[in-house]
Amino acid sequence: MSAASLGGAFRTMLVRDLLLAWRRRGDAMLPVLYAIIVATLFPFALGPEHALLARIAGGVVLVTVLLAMLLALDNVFRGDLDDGALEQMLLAPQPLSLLLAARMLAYWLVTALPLLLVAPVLAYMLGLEPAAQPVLLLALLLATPLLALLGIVLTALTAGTRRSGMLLSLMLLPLAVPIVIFAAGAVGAAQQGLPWVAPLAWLAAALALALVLAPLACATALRIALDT
Amino acid sequence: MSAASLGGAFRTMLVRDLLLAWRRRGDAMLPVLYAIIVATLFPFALGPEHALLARIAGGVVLVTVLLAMLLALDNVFRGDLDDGALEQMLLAPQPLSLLLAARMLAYWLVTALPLLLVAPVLAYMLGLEPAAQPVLLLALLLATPLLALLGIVLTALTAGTRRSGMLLSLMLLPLAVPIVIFAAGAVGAAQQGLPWVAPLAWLAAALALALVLAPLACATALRIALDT
Amino acid sequence: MRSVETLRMDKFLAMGGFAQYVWPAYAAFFVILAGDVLATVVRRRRVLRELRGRLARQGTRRPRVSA
Amino acid sequence: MTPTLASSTPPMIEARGLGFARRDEGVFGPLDFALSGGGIGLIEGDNGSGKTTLLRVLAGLLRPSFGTARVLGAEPGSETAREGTATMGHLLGLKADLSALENLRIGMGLYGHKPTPGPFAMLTQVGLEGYADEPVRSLSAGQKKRVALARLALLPARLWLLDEPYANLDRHGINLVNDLLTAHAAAGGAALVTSHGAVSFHQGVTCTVRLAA
Amino acid sequence: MTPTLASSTPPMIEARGLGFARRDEGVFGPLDFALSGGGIGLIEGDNGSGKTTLLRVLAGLLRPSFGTARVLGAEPGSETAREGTATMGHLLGLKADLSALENLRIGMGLYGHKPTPGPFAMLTQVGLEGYADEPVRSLSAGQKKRVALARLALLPARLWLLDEPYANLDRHGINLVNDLLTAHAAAGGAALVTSHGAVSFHQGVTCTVRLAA
Amino acid sequence: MNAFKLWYHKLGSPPYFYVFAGYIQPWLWTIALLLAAVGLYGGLVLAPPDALQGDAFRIIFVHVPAAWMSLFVYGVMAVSAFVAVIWRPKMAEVLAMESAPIGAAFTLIALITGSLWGKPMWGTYWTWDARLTSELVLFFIYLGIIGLYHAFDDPRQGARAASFLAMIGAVNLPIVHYSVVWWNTLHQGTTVHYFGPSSIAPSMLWPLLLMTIAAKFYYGASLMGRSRVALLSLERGKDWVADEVRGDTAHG
Ligand code: HEM
Ligand SMILES: Nc1ncnc2c1ncn2[C@@H]1O[C@H](COP(=O)(O)OP(=O)(O)OP(=O)(O)O)[C@@H](O)[C@H]1O
Ligand SMILES: Nc1ncnc2c1ncn2[C@@H]1O[C@H](COP(=O)(O)OP(=O)(O)OP(=O)(O)O)[C@@H](O)[C@H]1O
Ligand SMILES: [Mg+2]
Ligand SMILES: [Mg+2]
Repeated sequence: MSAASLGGAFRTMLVRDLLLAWRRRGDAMLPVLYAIIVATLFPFALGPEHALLARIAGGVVLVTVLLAMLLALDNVFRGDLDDGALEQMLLAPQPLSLLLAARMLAYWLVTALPLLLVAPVLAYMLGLEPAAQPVLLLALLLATPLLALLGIVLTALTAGTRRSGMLLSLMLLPLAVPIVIFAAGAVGAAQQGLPWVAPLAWLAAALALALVLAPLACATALRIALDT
Repeated sequence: MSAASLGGAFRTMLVRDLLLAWRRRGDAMLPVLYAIIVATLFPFALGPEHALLARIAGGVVLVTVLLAMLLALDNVFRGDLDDGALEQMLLAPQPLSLLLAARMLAYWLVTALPLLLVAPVLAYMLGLEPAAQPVLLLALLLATPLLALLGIVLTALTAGTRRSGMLLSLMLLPLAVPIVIFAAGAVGAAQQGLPWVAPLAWLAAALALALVLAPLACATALRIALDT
Repeated sequence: MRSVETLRMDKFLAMGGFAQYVWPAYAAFFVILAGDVLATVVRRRRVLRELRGRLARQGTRRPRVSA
Repeated sequence: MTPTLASSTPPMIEARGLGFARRDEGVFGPLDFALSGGGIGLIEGDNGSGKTTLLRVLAGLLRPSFGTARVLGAEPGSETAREGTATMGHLLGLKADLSALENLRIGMGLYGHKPTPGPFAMLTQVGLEGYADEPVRSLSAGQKKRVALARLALLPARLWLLDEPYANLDRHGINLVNDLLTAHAAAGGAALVTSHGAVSFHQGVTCTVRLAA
Repeated sequence: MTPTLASSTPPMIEARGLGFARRDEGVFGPLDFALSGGGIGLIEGDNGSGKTTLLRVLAGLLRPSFGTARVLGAEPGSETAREGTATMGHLLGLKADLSALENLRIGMGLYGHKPTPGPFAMLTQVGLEGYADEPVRSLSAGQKKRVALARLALLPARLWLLDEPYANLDRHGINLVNDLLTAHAAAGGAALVTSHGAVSFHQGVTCTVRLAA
Repeated sequence: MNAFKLWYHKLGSPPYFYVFAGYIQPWLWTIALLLAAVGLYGGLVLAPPDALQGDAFRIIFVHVPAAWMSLFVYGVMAVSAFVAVIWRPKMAEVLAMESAPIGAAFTLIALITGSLWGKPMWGTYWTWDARLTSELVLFFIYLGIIGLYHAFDDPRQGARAASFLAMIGAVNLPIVHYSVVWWNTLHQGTTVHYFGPSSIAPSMLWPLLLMTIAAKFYYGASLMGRSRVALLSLERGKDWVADEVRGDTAHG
């Protein structure tokens, strides 16, 4: 397997996924809209008290982004499984982990990147202090790829099943707890004017590890789930 | 079409849906688990401060239950569409609205009822005042069937498109805003010791109307979506 | 007129005023573990019933492999 | 198209100048044909010639773009038409999680019908003895098709619309379809069947609709 | 089963006592057969006899329960085996939202291969001239099958595993499959094809595996 | 070493394990029940009320064994899950998957008894304390594993997938535990330290130890029973199962 053909396969997958997302660009916009709407629901459910909203703004934005990413996760392999494209990927000569790495990158680009763009707006609307805003963005920048990597590994595990995204939430959310805690910890510290670098450093370390391990774990998970 | 055969078809559909839910009883548990997990995420994201959590408990439980129901909505027609069973329903001699009414009842029984059972537990864990608890339950008892009816009509509209549940959230959430406002209004009033009957009365009236209209609207929506 | 034993029993059951916490805790412990055992028993029955049915209709299906 | 009128009973399907177009691009038609009770009609045509589309129009799932169609004397898709029609398409409409028997019961329940041969006996008839309690998910492609055929035979429908009923079936299965069709026609029913000509029904075809790609 | 050894070149597929069981319930086997370059093998059997299962085992999607299989001299599913094998199953693996041409390009990209006839010419060859930019979603059942056949012919695979390649195809399509198979065998490739016997490949079959239901 | 290897391979064979499990199960049950009976008598009757907590402390005899078991069972499950994923022996899959519901049951017991103890001690059934919260997360992880297992049609495939999840969860558990601890200190406030390094009175200690050991034996007994049923269903095509079923029918 030459390096050129490896690169070619990676590019093929990435282009394919981005093309599919583009053909369904309405769908690609939806996590963002979902996040906006959920974040808007909170003032309705809690009443428009400003101090309260500002206090919970960071946390609400984090949870909202997490849930929006979760919703889109369900479809990462669903389509390819239903039409047999996943089988073709398994049977292709390229290493599966390489193809999956392309899949992960595409997922992050399509789902998380737009969320990162609206997150500051949502935080502003809920009244997060300006000082905490860059920290929130930084936290999301580290937390979203981590969630994407972890989430896709778990989605791969459920690929053989016909379950809804619910099972996925059940599996992902306990594993996402540390991510949420560290991200929220950084934002909370910034809100109170305390140092906030330490929790983000933890997230960065975890991300570095996940970048290496997740494609391999994902390939293993997929082969287990599809019994090959 | 005799009344007996109408009743028979309604029963067939209801039994079918409950049977399918039973075969996938793990799945039927999932909205509950999802709600529990999302509710647990909030303390992680906001910190374990008791007073803050108690203040937002009612709203969080409402939003959480709404999101859990929303996730399950995605599958209401998905399966039947993919395997052609929906087409068979459309082609059956019984009125479609009757079959859909059975579908709605089954959906509420399978999805919302378990949520109603855990909602008080979640509210307690988040520290909602005991006085507001029965009001929350009552509000949910009225809001969940309303959401179910509304949600299924919208799901029917999106049935023809192969879109993810996202489009659905986008359409449902604005419609759910009034429901959330009234339900949250009642709970908030109870938390502050104010009278809380009026908003619930509005919900009850809306529910009565929806019970009559939703099956008909749903049948129309489905026929529009599938172009028949 | 209550005997000494009954009084002692009442006292034991009262758990120094904490009965409403102590006994449910013990009940939870034993009921959940009993549920675990019961689930196994029920499942064993079901599996055996299924296996018996399978054995009975084996003639109509393809032969079993013994490897 | 070759319009062929079979017998003198009022036709179960009657198409006059029937055609369908997607975005004003013609798929098939205009077609004129009629099919009466006791007759079997074939829809022949190459891949992409519009066979599936025609059946969906007759079932009432698509609206004709021009011309008219009457099914059992009514609009396609109206209650009268639906009551007397049973359809089998590319998608079989079986629930994968339910057993073969449960699937048949549901089909009958939707038509409010309790036939005398009964679903269990019917499964034996289509060659699925011993599979009654198996979830449909774990059946092979041809076995699923047989379950759908069993359901078809159980419904109280006078008119059958069948899209490629022979696909995925082995030789016995093909004979089974032919037997079912013959019996249905003998009982006064009618059926419209798509086929590629490679395998198809040959005895007593009363009407052939040929579509050009 | 009828073991038939074709020529003297090392076999592309070799099965020894190969069998598969689900939850210890036998599906097929034990089978012994070999298929060499230039040969076409048929897997025959009734519905539910395990044809699809056998192909999935050889592709490396399922693990054999007993016996051994070698594909291109390696484990089924190993990189060597995957590199030289192309598979077409009940599910075609086409993305409905992408055009026929884009689908072919993806298939080639996954094998890191740029053949000379080119995807566009190949679409013409399978009878889909003018459909290159059509999204696969809006093709008919047989047209989709043809796209999958085009992809198959474009891949640099010496071994083809085809599950019911004739299903949904019209007469021209059936000839097309036969022509593709003949050309592939003439170029030294081998193919294993499932069939119900109603329609199948007849010229120069070098090996027939018969499965009993 | 050879004896061990032989033993390992024998136990790895389902029919042998089935017989072995059937043989030791009654013994495990007997020991568990005896120890529990003595432990309960010691804990509920003999031990004097606690100076601070009164009789409420007696919840310790069910709470702590259950809490410890919730972690212990996860450990056992994770080890067999690891073996199941790497070497794929059927017995490891069975042991991992049958451990999960038992572990979940113990976790649920720890949660319920803990909150019942919390009400008289802290005035509330639930607070977002580090240990409580991480135990709740553990419960979710168990449920995820069980849910994934049942999501598959083929139980062996489900077992391998769920085993993989159990391995991921095992890595995550300490992270959750410590992150939750840090989380509490990040937002300082309501953190109270309930679990001092208490020098526990001997009259409390021995019943607690007995209950703890009884719980371990219960786990063994339940695991054997569950594994036997799982093996029957997994090996349904094998002759030994047919013999077993026939024998069972003959017995009644
Ligand atoms: C829902 C509430 C509670 C939960 C989920 C819970 C959970 C746990 C867990 C997981 C452990 C084992 C920790 C380990 O070994 O590392 C434990 C041990 C223990 N718990 Fe609880 N607990 C709860 C409430 C309480 C309360 C209210 C008390 C007493 C005031 C208590 C007293 C103890 C003691 C004494 C131990 C053993 C000491 C030790 O191992 O350090 N727990 N609990
Ligand atoms: N959903 C759709 N959207 C747009 N065009 C479609 C759609 N479905 C089918 N077509 C087109 O309409 C024509 C007729 O399709 P149809 O499925 O009716 O063919 P068919 O005769 O059933 O073919 P086959 O033998 O391959 O099943 C084809 O050219 C196809 O490309
Ligand atoms: N996912 C599954 N789970 C359990 N059993 C299955 C599954 N798939 C197939 N089977 C069973 O295995 C046997 C062989 O199935 P297979 O799909 O290989 O048959 P086939 O020869 O391809 O049949 P067909 O001609 O109908 O496609 C059948 O009896 C079927 O019931
Ligand atoms: Mg067609
Ligand atoms: Mg097959």
